[in-house]
Amino acid sequence: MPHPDAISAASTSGGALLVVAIVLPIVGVLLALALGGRHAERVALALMPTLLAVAAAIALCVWRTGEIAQYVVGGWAPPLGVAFRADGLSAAMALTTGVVATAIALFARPAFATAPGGGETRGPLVFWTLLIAICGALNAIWFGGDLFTLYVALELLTFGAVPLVCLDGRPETIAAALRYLLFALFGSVLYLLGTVVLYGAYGTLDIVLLADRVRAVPISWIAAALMTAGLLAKTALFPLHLWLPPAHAGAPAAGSALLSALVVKGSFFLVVRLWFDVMPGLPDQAAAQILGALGASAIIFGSVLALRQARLKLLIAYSTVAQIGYLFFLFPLAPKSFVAASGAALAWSGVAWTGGILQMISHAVAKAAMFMAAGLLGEALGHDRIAGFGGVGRVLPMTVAAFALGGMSLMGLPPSGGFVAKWLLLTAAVAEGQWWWAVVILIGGLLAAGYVFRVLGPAFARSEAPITLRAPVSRQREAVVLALAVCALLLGFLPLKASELLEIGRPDTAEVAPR
Amino acid sequence: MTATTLFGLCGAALVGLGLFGVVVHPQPLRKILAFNLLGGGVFLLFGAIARRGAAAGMGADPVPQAMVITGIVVAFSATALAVALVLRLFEATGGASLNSDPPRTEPAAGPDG
Amino acid sequence: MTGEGALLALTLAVPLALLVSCLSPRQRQRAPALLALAPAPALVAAIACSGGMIVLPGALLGLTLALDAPGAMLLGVAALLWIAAGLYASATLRGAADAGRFAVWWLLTLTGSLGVFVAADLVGFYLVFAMVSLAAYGLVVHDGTPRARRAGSVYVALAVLGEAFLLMGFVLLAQATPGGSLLIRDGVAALPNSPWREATLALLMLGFGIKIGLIPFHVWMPLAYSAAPIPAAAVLSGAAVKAGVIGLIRFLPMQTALPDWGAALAAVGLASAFYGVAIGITQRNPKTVLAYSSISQMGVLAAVFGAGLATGDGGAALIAAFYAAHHVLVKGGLFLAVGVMTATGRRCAWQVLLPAAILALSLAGLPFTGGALAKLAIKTPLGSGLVGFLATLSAAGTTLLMLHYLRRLMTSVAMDDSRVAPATLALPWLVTAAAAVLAPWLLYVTVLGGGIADVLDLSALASAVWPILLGAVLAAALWRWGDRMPGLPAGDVVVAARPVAGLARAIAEGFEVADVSLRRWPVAGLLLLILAAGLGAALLAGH
Amino acid sequence: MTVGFAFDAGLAVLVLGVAVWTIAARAAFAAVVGFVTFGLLLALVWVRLAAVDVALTEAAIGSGVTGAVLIGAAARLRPTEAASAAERPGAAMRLAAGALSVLVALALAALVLFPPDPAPTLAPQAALHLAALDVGNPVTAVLLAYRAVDTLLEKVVLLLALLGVWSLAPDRFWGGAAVPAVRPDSGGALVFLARVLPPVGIVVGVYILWVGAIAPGGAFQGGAILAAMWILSMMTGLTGAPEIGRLPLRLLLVAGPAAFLLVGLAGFAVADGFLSYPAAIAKSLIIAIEAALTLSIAVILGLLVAGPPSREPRHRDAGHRPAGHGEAGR
Repeated sequence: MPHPDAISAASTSGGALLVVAIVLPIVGVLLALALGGRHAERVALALMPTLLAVAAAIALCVWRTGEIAQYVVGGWAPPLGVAFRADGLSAAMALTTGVVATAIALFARPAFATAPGGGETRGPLVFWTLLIAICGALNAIWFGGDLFTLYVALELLTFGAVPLVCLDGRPETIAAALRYLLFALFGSVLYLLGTVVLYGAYGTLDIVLLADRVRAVPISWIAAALMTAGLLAKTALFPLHLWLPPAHAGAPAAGSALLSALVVKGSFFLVVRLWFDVMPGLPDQAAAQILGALGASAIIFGSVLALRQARLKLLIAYSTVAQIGYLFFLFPLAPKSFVAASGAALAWSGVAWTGGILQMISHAVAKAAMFMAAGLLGEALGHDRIAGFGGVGRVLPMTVAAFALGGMSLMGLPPSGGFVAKWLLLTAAVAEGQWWWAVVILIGGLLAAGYVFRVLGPAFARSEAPITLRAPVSRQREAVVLALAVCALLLGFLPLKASELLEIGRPDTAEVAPR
Repeated sequence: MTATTLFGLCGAALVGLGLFGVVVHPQPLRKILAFNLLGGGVFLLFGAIARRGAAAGMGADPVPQAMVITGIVVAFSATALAVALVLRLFEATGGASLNSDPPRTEPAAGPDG
Repeated sequence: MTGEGALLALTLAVPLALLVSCLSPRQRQRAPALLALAPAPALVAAIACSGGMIVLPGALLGLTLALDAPGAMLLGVAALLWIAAGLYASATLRGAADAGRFAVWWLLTLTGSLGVFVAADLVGFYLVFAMVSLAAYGLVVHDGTPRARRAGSVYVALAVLGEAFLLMGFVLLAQATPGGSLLIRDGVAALPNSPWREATLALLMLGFGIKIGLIPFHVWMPLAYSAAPIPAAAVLSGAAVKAGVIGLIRFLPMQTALPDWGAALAAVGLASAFYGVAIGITQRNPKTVLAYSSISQMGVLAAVFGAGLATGDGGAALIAAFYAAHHVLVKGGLFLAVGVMTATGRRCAWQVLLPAAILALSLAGLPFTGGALAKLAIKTPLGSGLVGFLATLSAAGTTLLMLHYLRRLMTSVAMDDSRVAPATLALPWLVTAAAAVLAPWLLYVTVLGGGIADVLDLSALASAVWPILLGAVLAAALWRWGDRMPGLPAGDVVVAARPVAGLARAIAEGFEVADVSLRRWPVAGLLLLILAAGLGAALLAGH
Repeated sequence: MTVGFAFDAGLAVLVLGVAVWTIAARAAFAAVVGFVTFGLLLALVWVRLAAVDVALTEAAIGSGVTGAVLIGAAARLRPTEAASAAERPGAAMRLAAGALSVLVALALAALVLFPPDPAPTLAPQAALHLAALDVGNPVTAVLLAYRAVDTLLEKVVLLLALLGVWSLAPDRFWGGAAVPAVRPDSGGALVFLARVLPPVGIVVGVYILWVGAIAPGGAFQGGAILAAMWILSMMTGLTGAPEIGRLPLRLLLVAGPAAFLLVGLAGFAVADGFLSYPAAIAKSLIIAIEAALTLSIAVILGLLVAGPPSREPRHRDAGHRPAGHGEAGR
């Protein structure tokens, strides 16, 4: 976010769109709950593409003006009131949310259908309502301009995510959901504590105003440390990943996709906001190196554990643990030099910034496709043991191809978004002389190839015994998953201009990412 | 020392106490209790900040007060959901331990969505 | 867009279009019959284009295609081999249940294999290189036997490792290129002055060295080629492996003398050249023998690169491409010969054996064959010193290995004595064989600008003949006493990986144990507090 | 030392003492009793901090309704306590956790002891616009005008929590109602209270809601008191918990947030945009929203305490006609 002078206290022309993006899902939740039954599904299916369109409109608006879109709620200007803001990053995240959520909704339709004329059932009502709620919470996070509003949005996200984990009611998923909820609460409390400290010091929680007021004094550091630690717990950054594998593996496929692709990104996004917008240039290299080191450990540890899993969904979940690690290279790599006095121009590495954000987006798309592909495999075969996947590629070529394309992005093979992200991060690591991150990125790629191959190898092989499908697989659902996987692949073909969107709202000294 | 500082310190102590309970108590229900103490401490700190911000004829800055009210409601929602999960876990397994992991090797893919 | 540019684009577009059409199951069943069509634009482009260039605009990481003389030479012969092998594959696939799958992998590999010769930018090159390397996995494991799957695993592991080396090498190369250009040309021009020159060169050589099977990274080659179906083995050993060769051609800064790097590369190359022969003669499967021959031949090629790099001889690249072009067709032909032989009875076996023998000895440099030209051409960069002598000596080894191959080839003859290979198999093979003999002459005269007289020179003849005679003597000795030789497993030193794998497993198990304890609540809770305190301390300490 | 300060110091010691008891108590039930006491004491602290709105909320929700949820749970979970004790972390771990907790507390204490001067506050700005809203209570103004969007989002949080609790019901009970676990004798003191209190409570609740506009009080506090009456009568079996599939119930749940949202959206047409009120009717609108919210909050809180449905629906044809367990798909 820019210097406060750059932003007036008034709403910008496209600002009302931000309200639409946040209010529409709330309307959806109320409608789904009130009307119930089949209506919940209808509301969700109508809403997801609408939200995508709204996100596209916001992105277009931000893109056209090249500036942050802002909406001052109720006309009460911060610090008393609350503003929503969209920079290029928010717009890109909202677009990603729209695309992934729409795909998930289409995918989930048969699994959470309510029979026509039949009464309301538990699973569908809960799933559809929560899907809408999570989209609303995410939009509130992408566009929230006030740290306390963001706290409420973060809680909204958690409350939407937890029941998804234990939707099928198996005891182990209930334990996983409880663990998830409690650890997430732990994280929220620390975040809230940090915001309280910030308010006590600076008398506002508005991000733009804070950026101007925050000084390099211990009170800022205590707040930053508490908030960052809390958010890391919610992001499941190693070694705080205790809740993620059972939760993401236990949820129904559509839920897992939502959790792994989007929900963990919400809290990560707030870490980015905190470090780059609330306290731009303030945190120093030592803390950034800690975050980078945790990210590196996550990559190695998560990947090795993914290699060891016997169940596909756990493998994918541990792969999420690993892929989250890459995001944290943003902190040591993006700011080129840490300038202590705020207000001084912050040298900025657009390469690492674009790389890190692209990693976030491409992982979201690829991981959603992979979890949904795993869900189709699980339904078709009646199990998700990797050892029992021999030859399944011949029976369900589209599903396995979707998994493979998602895997390509994780491995960082061209032309996937994952490749471009890795390329940019490697470039930044070399340019900054921090080659140790480059080594980890490469090893991570090798290990990712290993765990993706562990699934694909047998799947493409000829099976000893003929495969009998427990249930037929819907072509339409396979097509949805494949389409999303192709999106992950084609992210690398995004026009050069698209990366400029991510830079909107960054400091002026930004260099544009190279071709 | 003023009463405000006193209650602020009380809040800080409650935060420490709550953190300790959250980390070491094995029973989920006791963790939930500790969370509420922790939350109480955080709110109290905020209350002290609000009290220090007394101005314009108000006894305390109203903005933090409103945030604390919102926070209390959110904390209650979390407590209700967490307790419901604990009770459901108890019904399903006869226990309430957080240390049970899903089986790593055996499939448990039920009717999957 | 120029006509040449369009042709270059078609080189990739046609196989890609065929691939996309395979999304429809019905089209997928039809695809195997069309395999030979896919490389056709590449052949035309190789003949018609000289120095054409096209930039496909707009992508975040742009794509540029261009064709230079070494690229055109290799593209042409590779396309020829892909066409011939495609015809062969179409014939063998007719009616097979999983023909469609095979076609998909084939087309993917083909796109990558032809793409590496025309890609002119780093990212584009990396993309097609990854395609040819990874898609080949599907061809290797096509038979679905445990042996094939193991071969596939070893192959893909090394291929991915090579990719990682290259990725880092490319990033370093791009980082040292002024002006943010991603063209390979610009990157290599700036490489000699790059602050990361040594690291870049090491990574590039490792990456491409894996691809061309330099020891000790050669282990995948025997496993993969013997596991792959005949037409696949032909294109993998003939065309696909040249991705590594074109990589060395494009990326080594041959204009600058780098004696240390050159000497190292030459040493590894020569070691591979002899190592391939030594292990190859212990093998019984003719496909495995051919794989070891590839290791040996690629070693000679590496020696050529090394010698060129040591002296800064820019001409070495074109000569290496010529040598490689000959190898494309000969090795393809020899693999197809194995297939044709299995479909031929004892009575007609000589009809297969005779052309195969010509091809085999061409590899050793038999006078008047294309191989003699190839050996002659590399004499210039190799020089007359020790490197040159050893390279010439390796021709004796090649003779030995090829005679061994011919002997093993005879054992794969069909049971039915009177069987004659169908024309659909024999014809593509004969075309390849004929091209292997003729194409080098054409290229030698037109591209390298050599004269026929060079070949007929008496001293040239003599120096071509003596290694062959020596090889023949050794072969006779091998046949006399060969049964005392130990039978080494294909892939030889791959067994040495077992303890390493054991160690890796132990480490991974350690990680699992750690994970269980890290994921216990009190531990994780404590870690969260430690993290908060640590971050706070780091932030405080920083100011 | 003044009397007031002595009282405050005693209060602080008491709060901390009860908190320590809550953490240290051996039995969970005792700890919960400690916690409820803690909540009530904390409400007193809030009064001393000149935050009566917070005090009311803390007493009603933080202590009251939360306590109701926890006490029931503690009673039911008693059999698991012995097994859990075995999972107690070792001494080293407890020591480390203690040290780090103390460290965090000390850091916060340092911030309390050395606060920025002058203390930042938004009170003057909040006061500036009170007249325009015609709302006497600044906290209400913050909750429903300045930061109304937080309140709106937080209502959705409540709804989601309820949906989350419901989602834990077995499929066959979907659309059914919660059955209270303990039902005291019909002659007990609790039942007497349950018969006598509700009329009084409802009056108090509505009053608290009403004064919220000018004096401490408001939707949460009023809603919580209404909910408490309802919970009391549900716990004693005087009224059954409602079936969750009923359309009227669902409408009641969303009525408050929906009204809030509608007024907010109407702002686009009649005022300065989302969640802005026309000056002339600002107060009436805020009271109307509060009234609707109070009702919804009361229902949500009551249902949250009641827990997930634990019996099958009786009237298959009413409301959303939930499917019976035979046809329940999942």
